[in-house]
Amino acid sequence: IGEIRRYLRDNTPIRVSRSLRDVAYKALQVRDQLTHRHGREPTLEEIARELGLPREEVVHALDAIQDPVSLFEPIYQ
Amino acid sequence: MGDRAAEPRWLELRLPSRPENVGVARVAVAAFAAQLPFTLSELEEIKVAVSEAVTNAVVHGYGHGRGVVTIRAGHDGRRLWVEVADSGRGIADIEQARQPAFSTDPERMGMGFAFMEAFMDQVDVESAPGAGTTVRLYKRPRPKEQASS
Amino acid sequence: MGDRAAEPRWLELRLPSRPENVGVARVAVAAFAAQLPFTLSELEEIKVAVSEAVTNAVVHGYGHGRGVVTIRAGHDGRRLWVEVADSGRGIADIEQARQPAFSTDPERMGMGFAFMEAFMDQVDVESAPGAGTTVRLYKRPRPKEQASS
Ligand SMILES: Nc1ncnc2c1ncn2[C@@H]1O[C@H](COP(=O)(O)OP(=O)(O)O)[C@@H](O)[C@H]1O
Ligand SMILES: Nc1ncnc2c1ncn2[C@@H]1O[C@H](COP(=O)(O)OP(=O)(O)O)[C@@H](O)[C@H]1O
Ligand SMILES: [Mg+2]
Ligand SMILES: [Mg+2]
Repeated sequence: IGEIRRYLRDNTPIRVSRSLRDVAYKALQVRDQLTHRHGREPTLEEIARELGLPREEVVHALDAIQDPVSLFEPIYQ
Repeated sequence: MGDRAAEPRWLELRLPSRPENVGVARVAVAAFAAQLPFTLSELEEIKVAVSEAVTNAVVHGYGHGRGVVTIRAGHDGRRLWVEVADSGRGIADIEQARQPAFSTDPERMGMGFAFMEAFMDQVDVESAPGAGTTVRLYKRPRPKEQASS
Repeated sequence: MGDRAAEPRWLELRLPSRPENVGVARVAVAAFAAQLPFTLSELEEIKVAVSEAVTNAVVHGYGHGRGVVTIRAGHDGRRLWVEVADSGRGIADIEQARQPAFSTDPERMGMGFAFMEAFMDQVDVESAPGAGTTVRLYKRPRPKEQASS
Protein backbone atom coordinates (compact mmCIF):
# COMPACT_ATOMS: atom_id res chain seq x y z
CA ILE A 1 0.00 0.00 0.00
CA GLY A 2 2.87 2.37 0.78
CA GLU A 3 4.26 1.81 -2.69
CA ILE A 4 0.91 2.37 -4.33
CA ARG A 5 0.54 5.61 -2.37
CA ARG A 6 3.90 6.82 -3.58
CA TYR A 7 3.16 5.79 -7.16
CA LEU A 8 -0.16 7.63 -7.13
CA ARG A 9 1.30 10.73 -5.56
CA ASP A 10 3.85 10.86 -8.35
CA ASN A 11 1.36 10.17 -11.13
CA THR A 12 -1.54 12.44 -10.35
CA PRO A 13 -4.19 12.51 -13.05
CA ILE A 14 -4.35 16.27 -13.05
CA ARG A 15 -1.32 18.44 -13.31
CA VAL A 16 -0.52 19.29 -9.74
CA SER A 17 2.53 21.19 -10.89
CA ARG A 18 0.44 23.63 -12.86
CA SER A 19 -0.35 26.17 -10.20
CA LEU A 20 -3.64 28.00 -10.08
CA ARG A 21 -1.81 31.20 -10.85
CA ASP A 22 -0.33 29.64 -13.95
CA VAL A 23 -3.72 28.44 -15.15
CA ALA A 24 -5.29 31.85 -14.51
CA TYR A 25 -2.53 33.64 -16.40
CA LYS A 26 -2.84 31.28 -19.38
CA ALA A 27 -6.63 31.64 -19.34
CA LEU A 28 -6.36 35.42 -19.66
CA GLN A 29 -3.83 35.04 -22.48
CA VAL A 30 -6.11 32.63 -24.33
CA ARG A 31 -9.05 34.97 -23.83
CA ASP A 32 -7.12 37.74 -25.55
CA GLN A 33 -6.02 35.45 -28.40
CA LEU A 34 -9.56 34.17 -29.00
CA THR A 35 -11.00 37.67 -28.76
CA HIS A 36 -8.60 38.75 -31.47
CA ARG A 37 -9.25 35.68 -33.61
CA HIS A 38 -13.07 35.75 -33.47
CA GLY A 39 -13.70 39.43 -32.97
CA ARG A 40 -15.71 38.79 -29.81
CA GLU A 41 -15.09 37.79 -26.21
CA PRO A 42 -14.91 34.00 -25.92
CA THR A 43 -16.99 32.05 -23.43
CA LEU A 44 -15.35 30.43 -20.46
CA GLU A 45 -16.05 27.06 -22.08
CA GLU A 46 -14.15 28.04 -25.22
CA ILE A 47 -11.18 29.12 -23.10
CA ALA A 48 -11.23 25.88 -21.11
CA ARG A 49 -11.39 23.83 -24.29
CA GLU A 50 -8.40 25.68 -25.72
CA LEU A 51 -6.46 25.03 -22.49
CA GLY A 52 -7.54 21.40 -22.32
CA LEU A 53 -8.80 21.89 -18.77
CA PRO A 54 -12.18 21.36 -17.14
CA ARG A 55 -14.26 24.56 -17.01
CA GLU A 56 -14.40 24.57 -13.23
CA GLU A 57 -10.61 24.51 -12.97
CA VAL A 58 -10.41 27.71 -14.96
CA VAL A 59 -13.11 29.30 -12.80
CA HIS A 60 -11.28 28.28 -9.64
CA ALA A 61 -7.93 29.56 -10.89
CA LEU A 62 -9.32 32.92 -11.96
CA ASP A 63 -11.08 33.31 -8.64
CA ALA A 64 -7.98 32.39 -6.66
CA ILE A 65 -5.89 35.17 -8.18
CA GLN A 66 -8.25 37.97 -7.31
CA ASP A 67 -9.87 37.54 -3.92
CA PRO A 68 -11.90 40.57 -2.90
CA VAL A 69 -14.78 39.31 -0.80
CA SER A 70 -16.91 42.19 -1.87
CA LEU A 71 -15.34 44.39 -4.47
CA PHE A 72 -16.91 47.57 -3.35
CA GLU A 73 -17.24 47.58 0.37
CA PRO A 74 -15.58 46.15 3.43
CA ILE A 75 -17.46 43.31 5.04
CA TYR A 76 -15.99 44.03 8.45
CA GLN A 77 -16.78 47.42 9.90
CA MET B 1 -31.22 8.64 -20.76
CA GLY B 2 -32.43 10.29 -23.98
CA ASP B 3 -34.24 13.29 -22.52
CA ARG B 4 -31.97 13.98 -19.56
CA ALA B 5 -30.56 17.04 -21.31
CA ALA B 6 -33.96 18.66 -20.96
CA GLU B 7 -34.01 18.28 -17.16
CA PRO B 8 -33.32 21.44 -15.26
CA ARG B 9 -29.92 21.59 -13.57
CA TRP B 10 -29.52 22.94 -10.09
CA LEU B 11 -27.47 23.04 -6.95
CA GLU B 12 -28.17 23.89 -3.35
CA LEU B 13 -25.47 25.17 -1.04
CA ARG B 14 -25.93 25.82 2.66
CA LEU B 15 -23.32 27.79 4.56
CA PRO B 16 -23.07 29.27 8.04
CA SER B 17 -23.30 33.06 8.04
CA ARG B 18 -19.63 34.00 7.98
CA PRO B 19 -17.74 36.55 5.88
CA GLU B 20 -15.14 33.99 4.78
CA ASN B 21 -17.87 31.85 3.24
CA VAL B 22 -18.85 34.53 0.73
CA GLY B 23 -15.96 33.37 -1.46
CA VAL B 24 -17.09 29.75 -1.28
CA ALA B 25 -20.56 30.71 -2.50
CA ARG B 26 -19.12 32.89 -5.24
CA VAL B 27 -16.85 30.15 -6.63
CA ALA B 28 -19.48 27.43 -6.40
CA VAL B 29 -22.03 29.52 -8.29
CA ALA B 30 -19.47 30.61 -10.90
CA ALA B 31 -18.37 26.99 -11.46
CA PHE B 32 -22.02 26.05 -11.94
CA ALA B 33 -22.76 29.07 -14.15
CA ALA B 34 -19.89 28.03 -16.42
CA GLN B 35 -22.23 25.29 -17.71
CA LEU B 36 -23.84 28.09 -19.73
CA PRO B 37 -21.94 30.00 -22.46
CA PHE B 38 -21.01 32.99 -20.30
CA THR B 39 -17.90 35.06 -20.99
CA LEU B 40 -15.35 35.79 -18.26
CA SER B 41 -16.78 39.28 -17.86
CA GLU B 42 -20.28 37.92 -17.45
CA LEU B 43 -19.03 35.41 -14.88
CA GLU B 44 -17.33 38.26 -13.01
CA GLU B 45 -20.63 40.13 -12.99
CA ILE B 46 -22.41 37.08 -11.61
CA LYS B 47 -19.74 36.70 -8.95
CA VAL B 48 -20.09 40.31 -7.85
CA ALA B 49 -23.89 40.03 -7.68
CA VAL B 50 -23.73 36.79 -5.67
CA SER B 51 -21.09 38.24 -3.34
CA GLU B 52 -23.27 41.27 -2.67
CA ALA B 53 -26.35 39.17 -1.96
CA VAL B 54 -24.51 36.75 0.35
CA THR B 55 -22.69 39.62 2.08
CA ASN B 56 -26.07 41.25 2.74
CA ALA B 57 -27.37 38.02 4.31
CA VAL B 58 -24.32 37.85 6.59
CA VAL B 59 -24.10 41.53 7.47
CA HIS B 60 -27.74 42.69 7.49
CA GLY B 61 -29.79 39.51 7.65
CA TYR B 62 -27.92 37.99 10.57
CA GLY B 63 -26.13 41.15 11.73
CA HIS B 64 -22.86 39.16 11.89
CA GLY B 65 -24.52 36.67 14.25
CA ARG B 66 -25.28 33.00 13.72
CA GLY B 67 -27.44 31.74 10.93
CA VAL B 68 -27.46 29.72 7.74
CA VAL B 69 -27.38 31.19 4.24
CA THR B 70 -28.92 29.01 1.53
CA ILE B 71 -27.83 29.51 -2.05
CA ARG B 72 -29.78 27.78 -4.79
CA ALA B 73 -28.93 28.04 -8.44
CA GLY B 74 -30.32 26.51 -11.57
CA HIS B 75 -30.42 26.77 -15.32
CA ASP B 76 -32.33 25.28 -18.21
CA GLY B 77 -29.47 25.58 -20.69
CA ARG B 78 -30.47 29.13 -21.52
CA ARG B 79 -30.98 31.18 -18.38
CA LEU B 80 -29.26 31.13 -15.01
CA TRP B 81 -31.08 31.89 -11.79
CA VAL B 82 -29.53 32.22 -8.35
CA GLU B 83 -31.45 32.49 -5.10
CA VAL B 84 -29.80 33.71 -1.90
CA ALA B 85 -31.94 33.20 1.20
CA ASP B 86 -31.51 33.98 4.86
CA SER B 87 -33.92 33.65 7.76
CA GLY B 88 -32.62 36.75 9.44
CA ARG B 89 -34.19 40.05 10.36
CA GLY B 90 -35.76 40.87 6.98
CA ILE B 91 -36.34 44.19 5.25
CA ALA B 92 -39.17 46.54 6.24
CA ASP B 93 -39.22 48.73 3.13
CA ILE B 94 -37.90 46.81 0.14
CA GLU B 95 -38.31 49.64 -2.34
CA GLN B 96 -36.26 51.98 -0.16
CA ALA B 97 -33.60 49.30 0.46
CA ARG B 98 -33.13 48.88 -3.30
CA GLN B 99 -32.46 52.60 -3.90
CA PRO B 100 -28.85 53.24 -4.89
CA ALA B 101 -26.86 54.71 -2.00
CA PHE B 102 -29.48 53.75 0.56
CA SER B 103 -28.13 51.89 3.56
CA THR B 104 -29.35 51.38 7.09
CA ASP B 105 -25.69 51.35 8.12
CA PRO B 106 -24.05 54.79 7.92
CA GLU B 107 -20.66 53.16 7.29
CA ARG B 108 -21.78 51.28 4.19
CA MET B 109 -22.16 52.55 0.65
CA GLY B 110 -25.62 51.19 -0.05
CA MET B 111 -24.60 50.03 -3.53
CA GLY B 112 -25.15 46.28 -3.15
CA PHE B 113 -28.59 46.17 -4.79
CA ALA B 114 -27.46 48.68 -7.40
CA PHE B 115 -24.63 46.34 -8.43
CA MET B 116 -26.97 43.35 -8.52
CA GLU B 117 -29.32 45.27 -10.82
CA ALA B 118 -26.51 46.53 -13.01
CA PHE B 119 -24.95 43.11 -13.50
CA MET B 120 -27.97 40.81 -13.70
CA ASP B 121 -30.97 40.88 -16.04
CA GLN B 122 -33.49 40.77 -13.25
CA VAL B 123 -33.45 41.03 -9.44
CA ASP B 124 -36.42 40.01 -7.29
CA VAL B 125 -36.52 40.58 -3.55
CA GLU B 126 -38.90 38.85 -1.17
CA SER B 127 -38.63 39.82 2.47
CA ALA B 128 -40.56 40.31 5.67
CA PRO B 129 -39.33 41.70 8.98
CA GLY B 130 -38.42 38.85 11.29
CA ALA B 131 -38.93 36.22 8.60
CA GLY B 132 -35.86 36.68 6.44
CA THR B 133 -34.97 37.68 2.90
CA THR B 134 -34.76 35.89 -0.42
CA VAL B 135 -33.05 37.57 -3.36
CA ARG B 136 -33.44 36.05 -6.82
CA LEU B 137 -31.02 36.93 -9.57
CA TYR B 138 -31.46 36.05 -13.24
CA LYS B 139 -29.08 36.28 -16.16
CA ARG B 140 -28.80 35.00 -19.70
CA PRO B 141 -25.56 34.79 -21.67
CA ARG B 142 -25.49 37.66 -24.15
CA PRO B 143 -25.85 36.56 -27.78
CA LYS B 144 -22.41 36.21 -29.34
CA GLU B 145 -21.90 38.90 -31.99
CA GLN B 146 -19.17 39.15 -34.56
CA ALA B 147 -17.23 42.39 -34.17
CA SER B 148 -16.73 42.51 -37.96
CA SER B 149 -20.37 43.36 -38.67
CA MET C 1 -18.45 37.44 18.81
CA GLY C 2 -15.50 36.46 21.01
CA ASP C 3 -15.75 32.68 20.79
CA ARG C 4 -17.05 32.38 17.27
CA ALA C 5 -13.63 31.29 16.03
CA ALA C 6 -14.04 28.08 18.04
CA GLU C 7 -17.27 27.12 16.24
CA PRO C 8 -16.89 24.41 13.66
CA ARG C 9 -17.17 25.59 10.08
CA TRP C 10 -19.07 23.62 7.51
CA LEU C 11 -20.90 23.58 4.22
CA GLU C 12 -23.51 21.39 2.64
CA LEU C 13 -23.85 21.07 -1.11
CA ARG C 14 -26.57 19.11 -2.87
CA LEU C 15 -26.27 18.35 -6.55
CA PRO C 16 -28.15 16.18 -9.04
CA SER C 17 -26.20 13.09 -10.06
CA ARG C 18 -24.58 14.29 -13.27
CA PRO C 19 -21.00 13.98 -14.51
CA GLU C 20 -20.73 17.71 -15.21
CA ASN C 21 -21.47 18.48 -11.57
CA VAL C 22 -18.38 16.67 -10.34
CA GLY C 23 -16.27 19.73 -11.08
CA VAL C 24 -18.67 22.01 -9.21
CA ALA C 25 -18.33 19.86 -6.09
CA ARG C 26 -14.56 19.68 -6.44
CA VAL C 27 -14.13 23.43 -6.74
CA ALA C 28 -16.60 24.27 -3.95
CA VAL C 29 -14.82 21.95 -1.53
CA ALA C 30 -11.42 23.32 -2.58
CA ALA C 31 -12.57 26.90 -1.98
CA PHE C 32 -13.79 25.84 1.47
CA ALA C 33 -10.64 23.83 2.24
CA ALA C 34 -8.57 26.93 1.47
CA GLN C 35 -9.74 28.25 4.87
CA LEU C 36 -7.09 25.89 6.32
CA PRO C 37 -3.37 26.36 5.58
CA PHE C 38 -3.19 23.74 2.84
CA THR C 39 -0.56 24.08 0.13
CA LEU C 40 -1.70 24.27 -3.48
CA SER C 41 -0.63 20.64 -4.03
CA GLU C 42 -2.59 19.56 -0.98
CA LEU C 43 -5.62 21.38 -2.38
CA GLU C 44 -5.11 19.54 -5.66
CA GLU C 45 -4.98 16.24 -3.76
CA ILE C 46 -8.24 17.09 -2.01
CA LYS C 47 -9.79 17.94 -5.36
CA VAL C 48 -8.78 14.59 -6.82
CA ALA C 49 -10.15 12.67 -3.83
CA VAL C 50 -13.47 14.57 -3.91
CA SER C 51 -13.78 14.05 -7.68
CA GLU C 52 -13.29 10.31 -7.27
CA ALA C 53 -15.88 10.07 -4.51
CA VAL C 54 -18.48 12.16 -6.36
CA THR C 55 -17.80 10.31 -9.62
CA ASN C 56 -18.42 7.01 -7.81
CA ALA C 57 -21.74 8.29 -6.51
CA VAL C 58 -22.80 9.31 -10.05
CA VAL C 59 -21.44 6.27 -11.89
CA HIS C 60 -21.86 3.42 -9.40
CA GLY C 61 -24.30 4.73 -6.80
CA TYR C 62 -26.89 5.94 -9.28
CA GLY C 63 -25.60 4.05 -12.33
CA HIS C 64 -25.85 7.29 -14.35
CA GLY C 65 -29.55 7.53 -13.44
CA ARG C 66 -31.32 10.17 -11.39
CA GLY C 67 -30.39 10.94 -7.82
CA VAL C 68 -28.96 13.56 -5.52
CA VAL C 69 -25.39 13.62 -4.25
CA THR C 70 -24.86 15.39 -0.93
CA ILE C 71 -21.44 16.77 -0.09
CA ARG C 72 -20.77 17.96 3.42
CA ALA C 73 -17.49 19.41 4.54
CA GLY C 74 -16.25 20.89 7.76
CA HIS C 75 -13.16 21.88 9.68
CA ASP C 76 -12.22 22.96 13.17
CA GLY C 77 -9.27 25.08 12.08
CA ARG C 78 -6.98 22.08 12.10
CA ARG C 79 -8.50 19.18 10.23
CA LEU C 80 -10.73 19.02 7.17
CA TRP C 81 -13.39 16.41 6.70
CA VAL C 82 -15.49 15.85 3.58
CA GLU C 83 -18.46 13.54 3.36
CA VAL C 84 -19.88 12.41 0.00
CA ALA C 85 -23.21 10.63 0.28
CA ASP C 86 -25.57 9.02 -2.20
CA SER C 87 -28.72 7.00 -1.64
CA GLY C 88 -28.00 4.74 -4.57
CA ARG C 89 -27.39 1.02 -4.87
CA GLY C 90 -24.74 0.67 -2.18
CA ILE C 91 -21.71 -1.63 -1.93
CA ALA C 92 -22.04 -5.29 -0.95
CA ASP C 93 -18.39 -5.97 -0.05
CA ILE C 94 -16.69 -2.77 1.06
CA GLU C 95 -13.29 -4.32 1.72
CA GLN C 96 -13.16 -5.76 -1.78
CA ALA C 97 -14.35 -2.49 -3.33
CA ARG C 98 -11.48 -0.64 -1.66
CA GLN C 99 -8.78 -2.93 -3.11
CA PRO C 100 -6.63 -1.13 -5.67
CA ALA C 101 -7.54 -2.19 -9.21
CA PHE C 102 -10.87 -3.73 -8.13
CA SER C 103 -13.86 -2.56 -10.11
CA THR C 104 -17.29 -4.01 -10.78
CA ASP C 105 -17.09 -2.36 -14.18
CA PRO C 106 -14.61 -4.04 -16.53
CA GLU C 107 -14.04 -0.76 -18.36
CA ARG C 108 -12.92 1.13 -15.23
CA MET C 109 -9.53 1.14 -13.58
CA GLY C 110 -10.68 0.53 -10.02
CA MET C 111 -8.28 3.15 -8.67
CA GLY C 112 -10.77 5.61 -7.20
CA PHE C 113 -10.49 4.44 -3.62
CA ALA C 114 -6.71 4.05 -4.02
CA PHE C 115 -6.48 7.73 -4.98
CA MET C 116 -8.64 8.74 -2.04
CA GLU C 117 -6.40 6.76 0.32
CA ALA C 118 -3.23 8.10 -1.23
CA PHE C 119 -4.26 11.73 -1.02
CA MET C 120 -6.18 11.88 2.24
CA ASP C 121 -5.13 10.95 5.77
CA GLN C 122 -8.14 8.74 6.39
CA VAL C 123 -10.99 7.31 4.33
CA ASP C 124 -14.09 5.77 5.93
CA VAL C 125 -16.79 4.03 3.90
CA GLU C 126 -20.28 3.29 5.15
CA SER C 127 -22.55 1.46 2.75
CA ALA C 128 -25.36 -1.03 2.49
CA PRO C 129 -26.90 -2.54 -0.66
CA GLY C 130 -30.01 -0.65 -1.61
CA ALA C 131 -29.44 2.03 1.02
CA GLY C 132 -26.59 4.06 -0.43
CA THR C 133 -23.02 4.94 0.33
CA THR C 134 -21.28 7.57 2.45
CA VAL C 135 -17.57 8.16 2.05
CA ARG C 136 -15.75 10.29 4.63
CA LEU C 137 -12.40 11.83 3.82
CA TYR C 138 -10.10 13.47 6.38
CA LYS C 139 -6.99 15.56 5.89
CA ARG C 140 -4.79 17.85 7.93
CA PRO C 141 -2.42 20.39 6.42
CA ARG C 142 1.07 18.93 6.68
CA PRO C 143 3.29 20.79 9.13
CA LYS C 144 5.29 23.32 7.15
CA GLU C 145 8.95 22.33 7.06
CA GLN C 146 11.85 24.64 6.39
CA ALA C 147 13.03 24.31 2.80
CA SER C 148 16.62 24.08 4.05
CA SER C 149 16.11 20.67 5.71
N1 LIG D 1 -30.47 40.08 3.54
C1 LIG D 1 -30.86 41.25 4.11
N2 LIG D 1 -31.44 41.24 5.33
C2 LIG D 1 -31.82 42.40 5.91
N3 LIG D 1 -31.65 43.62 5.35
C3 LIG D 1 -31.06 43.68 4.14
C4 LIG D 1 -30.64 42.51 3.47
N4 LIG D 1 -30.10 42.88 2.28
C5 LIG D 1 -30.19 44.20 2.23
N5 LIG D 1 -30.78 44.71 3.34
C6 LIG D 1 -31.06 46.13 3.60
O1 LIG D 1 -30.97 46.85 2.39
C7 LIG D 1 -30.03 47.91 2.51
C8 LIG D 1 -29.32 48.15 1.21
O2 LIG D 1 -28.50 47.04 0.85
P1 LIG D 1 -27.26 47.29 -0.11
O3 LIG D 1 -27.76 47.96 -1.35
O4 LIG D 1 -26.56 45.99 -0.30
O5 LIG D 1 -26.36 48.32 0.67
P2 LIG D 1 -25.43 48.10 1.96
O6 LIG D 1 -25.18 46.63 2.13
O7 LIG D 1 -24.17 48.84 1.64
O8 LIG D 1 -26.18 48.68 3.12
C9 LIG D 1 -29.13 47.50 3.66
O9 LIG D 1 -28.53 48.62 4.29
C10 LIG D 1 -30.08 46.75 4.57
O10 LIG D 1 -30.79 47.65 5.39
N1 LIG E 1 -20.93 5.29 -4.32
C1 LIG E 1 -20.85 4.00 -4.70
N2 LIG E 1 -21.97 3.25 -4.86
C2 LIG E 1 -21.92 1.95 -5.24
N3 LIG E 1 -20.77 1.29 -5.50
C3 LIG E 1 -19.61 1.98 -5.36
C4 LIG E 1 -19.59 3.35 -4.96
N4 LIG E 1 -18.30 3.76 -4.90
C5 LIG E 1 -17.56 2.67 -5.24
N5 LIG E 1 -18.33 1.61 -5.52
C6 LIG E 1 -17.87 0.25 -5.91
O1 LIG E 1 -16.48 0.17 -5.60
C7 LIG E 1 -15.74 -0.18 -6.76
C8 LIG E 1 -14.37 0.45 -6.72
O2 LIG E 1 -14.45 1.87 -6.82
P1 LIG E 1 -13.21 2.69 -7.38
O3 LIG E 1 -11.99 2.29 -6.60
O4 LIG E 1 -13.56 4.11 -7.44
O5 LIG E 1 -13.00 2.11 -8.85
P2 LIG E 1 -13.88 2.34 -10.18
O6 LIG E 1 -14.75 3.54 -9.96
O7 LIG E 1 -12.87 2.57 -11.26
O8 LIG E 1 -14.69 1.12 -10.38
C9 LIG E 1 -16.61 0.25 -7.92
O9 LIG E 1 -16.34 -0.50 -9.10
C10 LIG E 1 -18.03 -0.01 -7.39
O10 LIG E 1 -18.38 -1.36 -7.54
MG1 LIG F 1 -24.82 45.27 0.69
MG1 LIG G 1 -14.26 5.30 -9.07
